[in-house]
Parts: sequence; structure tokens; C-alpha cells
Amino acid sequence: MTHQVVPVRTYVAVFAALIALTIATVLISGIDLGEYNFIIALTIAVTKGSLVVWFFMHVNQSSSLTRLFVGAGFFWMLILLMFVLSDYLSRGWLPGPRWW
Amino acid sequence: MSTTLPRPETTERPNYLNVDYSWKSWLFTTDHKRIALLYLFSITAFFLVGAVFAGLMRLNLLFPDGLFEHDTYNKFFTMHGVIMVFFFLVPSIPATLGNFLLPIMIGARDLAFPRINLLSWYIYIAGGLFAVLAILKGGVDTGWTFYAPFSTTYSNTHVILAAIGVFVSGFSSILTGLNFIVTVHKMRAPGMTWSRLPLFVWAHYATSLIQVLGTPVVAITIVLLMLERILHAGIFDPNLGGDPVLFQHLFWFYSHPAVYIMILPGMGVVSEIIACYSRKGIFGYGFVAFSSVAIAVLGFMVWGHHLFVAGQSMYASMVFSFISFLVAVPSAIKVFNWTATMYKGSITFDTPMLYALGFIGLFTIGGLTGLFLATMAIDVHLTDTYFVIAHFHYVMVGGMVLAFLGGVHFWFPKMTGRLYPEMWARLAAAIIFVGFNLTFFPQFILGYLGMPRRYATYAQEFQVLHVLSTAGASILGVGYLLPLIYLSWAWRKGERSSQNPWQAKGLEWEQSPTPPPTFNFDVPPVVTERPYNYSEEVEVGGY
Amino acid sequence: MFPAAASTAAPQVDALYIYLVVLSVVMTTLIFIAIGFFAYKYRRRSPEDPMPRAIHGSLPMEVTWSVIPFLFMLVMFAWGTKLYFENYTPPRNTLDIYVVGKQWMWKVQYPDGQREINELHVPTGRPVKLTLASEDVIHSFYIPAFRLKHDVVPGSYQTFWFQATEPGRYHLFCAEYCGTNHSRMIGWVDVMDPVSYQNWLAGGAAGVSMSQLGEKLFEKYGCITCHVTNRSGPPLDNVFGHPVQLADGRTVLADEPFLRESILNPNAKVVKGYKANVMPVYQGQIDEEGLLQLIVYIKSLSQTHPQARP
Amino acid sequence: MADTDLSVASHASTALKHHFDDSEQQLESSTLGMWVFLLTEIMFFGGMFGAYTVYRNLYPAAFASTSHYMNVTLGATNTAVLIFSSLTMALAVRSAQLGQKRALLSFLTFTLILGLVFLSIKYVEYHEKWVDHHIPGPGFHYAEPQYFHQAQILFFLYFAMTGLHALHMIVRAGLLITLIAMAARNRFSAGWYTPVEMIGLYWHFVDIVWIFLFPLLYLIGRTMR
Ligand code: HEA
Ligand code: HEA
Ligand code: CUA
Ligand SMILES: [Cu+2]
Repeated sequence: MTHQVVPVRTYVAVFAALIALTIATVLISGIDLGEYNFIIALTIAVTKGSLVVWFFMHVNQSSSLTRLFVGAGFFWMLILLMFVLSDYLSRGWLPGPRWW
Repeated sequence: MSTTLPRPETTERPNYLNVDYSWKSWLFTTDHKRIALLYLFSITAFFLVGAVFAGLMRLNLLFPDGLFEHDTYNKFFTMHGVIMVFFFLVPSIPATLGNFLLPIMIGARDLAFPRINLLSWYIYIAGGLFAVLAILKGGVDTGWTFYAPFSTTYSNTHVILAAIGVFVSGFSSILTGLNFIVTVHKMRAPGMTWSRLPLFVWAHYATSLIQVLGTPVVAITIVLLMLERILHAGIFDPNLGGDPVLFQHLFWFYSHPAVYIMILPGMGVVSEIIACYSRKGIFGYGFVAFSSVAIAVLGFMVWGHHLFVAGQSMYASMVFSFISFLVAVPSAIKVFNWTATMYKGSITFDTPMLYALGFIGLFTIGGLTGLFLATMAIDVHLTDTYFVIAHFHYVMVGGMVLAFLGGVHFWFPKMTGRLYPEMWARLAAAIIFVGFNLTFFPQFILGYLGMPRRYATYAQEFQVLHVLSTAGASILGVGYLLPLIYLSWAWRKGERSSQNPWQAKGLEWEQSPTPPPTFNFDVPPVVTERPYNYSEEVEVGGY
Repeated sequence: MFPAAASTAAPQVDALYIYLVVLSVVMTTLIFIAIGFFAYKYRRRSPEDPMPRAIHGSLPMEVTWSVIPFLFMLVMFAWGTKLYFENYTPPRNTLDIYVVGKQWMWKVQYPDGQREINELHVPTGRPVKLTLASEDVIHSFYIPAFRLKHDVVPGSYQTFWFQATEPGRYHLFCAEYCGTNHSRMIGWVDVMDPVSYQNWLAGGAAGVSMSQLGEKLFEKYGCITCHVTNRSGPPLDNVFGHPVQLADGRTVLADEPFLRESILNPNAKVVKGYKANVMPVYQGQIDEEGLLQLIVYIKSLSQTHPQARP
Repeated sequence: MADTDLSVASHASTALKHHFDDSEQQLESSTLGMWVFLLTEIMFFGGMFGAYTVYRNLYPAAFASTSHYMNVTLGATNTAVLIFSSLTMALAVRSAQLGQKRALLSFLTFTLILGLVFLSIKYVEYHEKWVDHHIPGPGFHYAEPQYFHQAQILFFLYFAMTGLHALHMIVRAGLLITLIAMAARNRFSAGWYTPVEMIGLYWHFVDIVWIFLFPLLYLIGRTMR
């Protein structure tokens, strides 16, 4: 359970990656890419978050139980977001031709 | 009735009750068993408050023109719903029986975080005080569902106080859940594998998952509601560009899973009782255990069935309806397995068993009528009528409350070291069963006839059925009073119990003294057999 | 046991309900019989009875009692969904009536100009579409005899339709809790045969029709300046019921909710070829009834749309 | 909340609490407890993210408009500050693992300072919003009147989300101060440093929330018009 000591350079490397990604996301947000802006920004955020979880929070060394709980947290939030959105996105749909 | 009771011991050995009698030793205890009792008394008090509101409501509904002011009646059902759901039923089994038994059942000396356990009780009381304050200052009239924009803009009652009460008590629920999850994962005795966990523990584990994952969402929703009520920034107010249906989504994201917080622990209790009084292991142990988890997980994806007529997209409704039927399958699995457990058993009918059988019957009716409501075209007619009221009282009162009473009787000797008076208890169980059905069955009919809920006054033609219902409630009220009286009496004066009066299986009966000492066991328990191992002989091979 | 059935939906809902009741009764009886039988047959006769043998379970049985009930439930789901979509999808050629709910009354407007409070008159044999709006909180428009209801949500239009079959006087309830006099927000639905309905329409001091009222508002609020006179806004004839190209490339159908949004919050969906921020925001300026009149007026400008007139 | 036990545990220092079998079990329990607590935190913020998602989807134009009033420079600076604090927190845990008391103390202090820097910058931002009358409620003003209501909702969400985050920042700063006090009193050793690790987890979690808030509130929509 007690975690191994991670070399400082790993932490610094992760830090550098995080800063680089922050700069990247700020820069990209200034360019008009339509809906892709949103997708890119979120992808970068997810990457950054995962880096923190994986290295800083030592999930890379953790038991599978911990990993399960971490995964469950994000999964449940997705359930919330997806099902709420499912209502809003499909409200405008017209009832199609009677398909029965 | 087990007849071979050993003679009561004359000198009491040290147990969790007699170690110390001071107030301090109760209010600062970290012993899960004492905290369980603190909870037991507090939820009983809240139940009585909720029940008085119920009685006043039933009184009002005797007459088509009502008896009280409309506003008064509206406050009655709101306070009844809020108190019963958040301050009675959600903590009822988990925080009392669960708190008391879960560590003992898995062979632990306490919950993983005893101080957090105590903290959770204080938080619960703090939340309860806000609710009581809201009542004393004149009450709330939004319905327990707090729908916006009525609650944010139009109601001029003490919404914020009640909301704080619910918000605060939510954390007590979260902390209990957290404690249980960690305890089940990390504190099991040697040999207590997952496949040997009592079903009670499985049910509580599933419940805890819901508490931990669902409650924070309702908490934040309530924060938004309060902020909106103060600032009127419009987040749920259509006149300011907000969307009131969003509130309903966020509310039911918790509150549907919450109904499973209000049934799963009861199912756990019933599994224990049926096994004990049939002298047999639960048929299909693995399925019953796993169905609890399945209910907890699937239960998060059905909340939209409360919004079929609320302006939700028809396609979303369709998905929610479908998953609602899916979540009924694990419930069905449980009902059938309990029934099958009795097959070729050796059954006795002590009070807990009566309650358990009552539970199966009433839960089945309540659950099946849930399917009516999950059927979209039917729900259009039935939503917001007394049919819904009847449905959820069948599952919550006929289900959970009966299970709670059954559990309290079953483990009463464990908790107090004394036996309850069996004849009185059976009588009370019978009265409750009759009173309950008389109260709530007519409401199914009322609902299909079109009687809307939350009505202080109603059309003449509904009166007969309402009178029947009130008559039932009076009987039910008597039925509830009886256990209150004879259990209090038995606590002090009852016959002393042996360690295992029902000759039940399980660590709590077999390896822990009755009443248990502070750290539950004299010798650290070791588990060597499957659960409910009433008989060594096996008829049909496992699967 | 059953309330009066007075719409085409009612017998269908009743049929589905009967299916559910029968199924539930059968299931409950089976379970009760099993429990009662086991309880009797396997009761412990004396304390010396031997322990029963353990039975662990049986996979085939588990599968049976999961799959069979689920199949019955699939029928509920399919049947219920089909009915729901039918009952909530209005056919063409409906008679349109407009309802505004407010604490604690129902205000009903007919295109021809009749207005009523807490009463709704409808003819038999003709699909009627209700457009529901609320001025304050959420209400719910419920006619038990039709087996139909729909929430009335402020800030949007909700619609539902029915076709009455039996003349008579039926309850109208508000089914969503809406404050003090929620239980007094009730009224009557008068279902009449078509002839009596025509007489009723003629008898009422109808006077000005909704679209005429709407036309007045159209001038009063100055809509006419931009949409007709100087054409800085899109022309409104033949808009209702037709697809509209938006500036952002989307295409939407010009229905009541679209018109409502375009009046209250014109920048939400800007029509292609026009600029945003030209039209003033009418949110909070027009009440729900006036809004409905405006919309009926705009509807009346659309020739190709089959106008709903009784 | 969940930290009560963790911090209280320290009073007994490395002592094993009586209801645990061994310190291994105790540590595992604390760790799992912390993660379950973080799970509830995710859902807590999840409700807000749900509201955000809905309104962003309902009002894209107003959303684009409001994002022009977000101070990206300050937001980006703050992101960097938090990432830096995550690094120092990770290094603090590392020092604790190695039993290096002085390094531990200085990293913790440094982390705390970074946390305070974040809050100060946040204060500047809030102050800007205050000056611009962008606080939802009676005093709210918005330059583009057609978006008045929608912008108010979006600012409401902005304040609710960042406010909740700031609240967490304050709580964890408080926790860090206790940690520093404990470290100064030699409570930790290479054999026992559970509170450092637990509060470290919490610290990183709050940073992750910001990692998501930053693009969602400041960046997306900047180019939309
Ligand atoms: C303990 C609480 C509890 C439980 C367990 C349930 C269980 C279920 N509930 Fe209920 N429900 C509530 C409490 C509960 N409910 C409350 C409080 C409300 C109202 C809230 C409010 O508005 O104030 C409500 C409202 C409610 C609605 C919304 C009604 C409305 O307002 O319009 C719906 C709709 O789908 C629903 C469905 C279900 C279903 C499908 C189940 C299922 O889980 C039931 C599954 C069980 C069975 C099905 C029985 C056993 C099965 C068999 C014996 C198999 C045989 C079956 C067949 C052959 C089909 N419930
Ligand atoms: C969670 C648990 C729970 C429990 C245990 C109960 C228990 C009871 N409930 Fe409750 N009920 C809810 C949860 C619960 N309820 C909820 C969530 C709502 C929805 C609220 C809302 O719409 O917002 C509701 C709503 C509700 C209504 C509908 C109100 C309306 O919509 O207008 C009614 C009506 O009969 C009712 C009755 C009862 C009765 C008779 C009992 C009985 O079991 C209680 C037994 C007690 C007594 C019978 C009273 C004791 C005796 C006296 C005080 C003396 C006077 C008595 C008489 C004159 C009869 N409840
Ligand atoms: Cu209007 Cu209830
Ligand atoms: Cu539900």
C-alpha cells in the first residue's frame, strides 16, 4: 500500500507537460475551429486531469480498488450529464412518421 | 417460537450498555452500537412528528371541503413528506440496524471511522433542528419535491430553513455511506469473503453506494435553489430565462435512487429474517446479493420516469421508461428467491417472520404498481394522483417500515439483552397489516378515478374512499403505538435473552455476546463456513 | 373502479390498464399462494423437527423468473410507449384551443374569440389540440375522463390533443401542486355534439377573434413597422408551419414554440439574411394571452397551412 | 469533513487505533475513505456541471458573449499557479515519504503560499466583476441587453462554480496549515505520514476541478460570435 518514492524528475516532467498543455489550450482557444474548439479544450482538460490523477495522486501505484472508485466517480458524472442532455437534445425532435 | 431458552444469567457481564451510564458517555461515544441507539431514538421522534402530520391530513380528508385552511393542509403534506423521507426513512434502517449490526456481522470491532460516525449523528440532528425550526416558524408548503419556480419565487413560507435542513442532513447520509463502504472493504474478519457476506451487508453496501453517489447532487441542487431564492438570478425561473425542468432533473437524479436507499436495507433485513425462520440459507444467494448492486446501479438511470408529463422529450421518456422496467427485474429476482427459500424449510411464525412475509406481499403490490407508473401512457393518467401516493406508501410503509419493525423485533434481544412479549408483538403486526391495507388500498382506486394528490379539498364523489382510508389510518396509528409501548416496557422489564434466542446463524448471534461488549467480540472471530449454514446437508448442488 | 370514459384515448388506456391489473393480480396471487402453501406445508411442527436440508439455488429457475416477467414487461413498455406517442402527437387538422394557467384559474381562449374561465367546451368527433401556457408556476391540465394530462410549464408551450367521444360534463383538475388554492384550480370540460357546439359558439358573444386581437397587438407593439412596412425584419406571411433557414445554418420548423421564442427573445434564432439585435426583446412585455393572440394572428397569415377553423 | 478522523488520528500520532488490526489496515482504510469522499465531491461538482452543460447548450450565443468578459490572463495565470502548487504538494508528500522534515515543511509552506496567491488573484477577478456589475442579482448589468437574462444565468453559474471551488480552496488551505503545524512538531516520520498523503489527495482533486473549470468558463466560446 505504501507508495514507492517517485523520482523528482517524474514530477517535474508531469508539471512541464501540464504547463505546456495549459499554454496549448489557451492558444488554441484563440483560433476559430467551430465545434472543434470545444472538443479540443475538453480533451486537453481530460488529459491534464488524468495526468494529475495518475502521477500526482499516485493512482498509477494504487490498488485496482482505488482505480475502480476513481473510474466510477467520472462514470457517474457522465451518467448525470448524458441523461440530462438526452432530454434537452431530443426535445426538438419531431415525432417522426408513425413507425409502428 | 424456540422453546429451549437457557436460564437468564444472574450477573450481567460487561456490555456496551452497562459500561457507563453518564450522559457524556452517550453523547461522546464512538461506539457504533451506541450511535445506532442515538439514531434509533431520534428517528423514532421524527417518525412521530411525521405521523402526527399524517393523522392531521387524514382528518382533513374526511370531508370534501376539508377541515383546515388550504395553506395549513399544504404545509401538512410538505412537512409530512420532508420529515418522513429525509429524517425518518432514509436513515431508518441503515443508521440504526445497519450501524449496529454491520460491523458485527463482518467481524469488525467498529466501523472504520468511529468519530465520523458520531459526527454524522450530530449533523443529522443539526439538520433535523433546521427542519423543526421551519415547522415551528410556520412550516413550508412546497411539497417535499421543492419544485421551482414555486419554491424559488412564489412560496412565501420557510423554504430556506427546510432546504438547509435537507442539505445538512444529506451529509450525515453521505458519511454513513462512506463509513460503510470502507468498513465492508477493509474490516472484514479473516475468512469473511465477499461470497460469505450476509445479505444484509450486501444490501447496505449497495445502499451506501447510492448515498455516496447520489446525495451530493441533491445537496448542490438545493444550494442552487436557495441561491436562486435569494438572488433571483433566474437559474430555474422561466421568466428570467431559466428552465424549471432542469431542477426536476437534478432533484430526481438523487431522489429516484433515494427510493432505493429506502428499500434496499429493508430487503437486507428480510433476507436475514426469512433465512432464520425457515432454517435455510437464502435460495440463490448470489443472485440476491448481486441484485442489490444491480438495483443500485440501474436505479441511477431511470429518474426521468417522474417527468413523463413535465415537458421532457418523448424520446428521453422512452429510454427512462425502458430502464425502469429493467430495474424491476432484480427486484423480481429477490421476491422469487425469498419465496423459494421457504420451500422445504422448517418455518416458524414469530413476529419478525410475520413482518417479513408482510413485506414480501406489500412490496410486491407496491412494486407492481410502480410498473403501472413506468408504463408511459398509464402514467399520463395516473401521475400526480392518489395512485402514486398509494404506490409509494406500499413500498415505503408496507415495505420499508414493516422491514424496519421486523428488524427491530428480530435484533431487539441483541440490542437490549431482553425479549419482547411475543403475543403483543404478533397482535400489533396483524393490526398494522390490516390498518395499512385499509388505508392505502382505496387510494389506488381513488387514483384511477382521477383524484389528484396534494388536494386539500376534493369532489364529493371521492369521499367514501377517503373515509375508508382515514379509518384505516386510525387502525394503523394504533398498530404503531403498540410496539412503541411494549418495546419500551420490554427494554427494562422484559425477560432476559440468551445469546442466540432464535438459534440464528451469523457472527452477530454466534460469536458475539448478547448484548455485545464495547468491541463486539471476546475472541477475534474467524469465519469458516458459508452464510446461513443452518444445515450441513445439501440437497441441490450449487451453481 | 373506472371513471367516465369520454375520449378516444380512454378505452385504449383502460385496455392497457386492464392488462396490467390482470397481470399483477395473477403474479400476486401466484406469489401469495406459493408463500401460503409453503408456510402451511413446511411449518415447523415441533421443536425437535430436524433441520431442513440446504438448497443453494438453481440457475435455470433464476433465468426463468427473470426472463418471463421481463417479457411481460416488454409488452407493457411497447404498448405503453406506442399509446403515449399517439396520445401526445397531434394529428393534422386539429381544432386549436389555447389555455393559460395562472394561480389559480384556467383561462381558455378560442380562435373565434370566445373566452372562458375554468370551463372548456369541445365538440365530439373532432381532434382538439390544446396549447398550454402558464403565467407563473407549473400547473398540470388534467381531464380524468380523457385519461390525459400535461404539465403547463411557464416559459414554454406544451401541447396535447384529444378527441372527445361522449357528450357530458367532466372534471378538469390542476394536477401539479401550485400553491394555496391548488385544489380549487378546477373546472369542467363540456363535451358537446357538433351541432350543439356550433350553437354554443354562435351563442357566445364572441365578437373579436383571436387573430383580430393579435393583429391589434401587432400594430400596438410596432411589429408592423419592421415586418411589413420597412421590411427590416423577415416577412411573416406563409411562415407558420414552414421550415425556416437560420443565420447559423440550421433549419427549424416555424411552430408555436418557435414563434414564441422569436417574439420574446428574438436573438435566440436569427433568420438567415437578417441581423441579430435589431428587434427589441419582448420578454416581460407581453402577457401569455396576448402572446397567444399574436401567434394566432401570425398563423392566420399562412395560407398554405390548413387553418384550423371550426 | 471526512478529514476529521484523519487529522484526529494524528493526535495519537503513529498510534494504531484500537478497532484496527494493524497499521496497514488503518492506512488502507484512510486511503479508501479519502477516495470515496472524493467520489462524493465529484458528484457535488457534477450537479453544477450538469446545469452548466444544459445552459451552454440552450444559450450558445449568450455564452459566447459572456466569455468575452472573462479575464483569460488571470484565469490562465491561476491555472499555472495551481498546477505549480500541485507539483509542490506532490514533492511535499515525497519528502514526507523520505522523512525529510525540512523539505516537507518548506514544500508545504510553498504550497500554501501558492494557494493563497490563487485566492488573491481570484479576489481581483471577483472585484472586477463587482465593478462591472456582473454579480447576479438586483444590481446586475450587462452591456448587451438582449442577453441580459441569459448572461445573468451564466454569471450565476460562473460564481456558483468558482465560488464553490474557492470555498474548497479555503478549506484545504486551513487543512494545510494544520499539516504545517503538525510537521513542525515532528508528528510525521517516514513510517507514518498519512495526513500528508490524504490532504495531498484532496489538494490535487481541487486542482483538477479547476483544470476543468478554466476551459469551460474562460476559453470555450471565445471565438464564437
Ligand atoms: C421505497 C421506495 C420506492 C420503491 C422501491 C419504488 C419502486 C419503483 N417505483 Fe416508485 N416511487 C416512490 C418510491 C418507490 N418506488 C416514491 C416516493 C414516488 C413518488 C415521489 C413523488 O412524486 O412524491 C414514486 C413514484 C414512482 C413513479 C412516478 C410516478 C409519477 O409521479 O408519475 C414511477 C414511474 O415509473 C415509479 C416506478 C417505480 C418502479 C418501476 C419501481 C420498481 O423498482 C419496483 C420493482 C418491483 C416489482 C416489479 C415487484 C416485484 C416483482 C415481481 C413480483 C415480478 C413479477 C412481475 C411481473 C410479471 C411484471 N415510482
Ligand atoms: C417515508 C415514509 C412515509 C411514511 C411512513 C408515511 C406514512 C403515512 N402517510 Fe405519507 N407521504 C409520504 C411518505 C410517508 N408517509 C410522502 C413522501 C408523501 C408526499 C408528500 C408530498 O406530496 O410532498 C406522503 C403523502 C401522504 C398523503 C397524501 C397527501 C396529499 O397528497 O394530499 C397521505 C394521505 O393520506 C399520506 C398518509 C400517510 C399515512 C396515513 C401514513 C401512516 O403510515 C402514518 C401512521 C400514523 C398515523 C395514522 C397517525 C397517528 C395518529 C394520530 C396522529 C392521531 C390522529 C389520527 C387520526 C384522526 C387518523 N401520506
Ligand atoms: Cu395549478 Cu395546481
Ligand atoms: Cu422513481
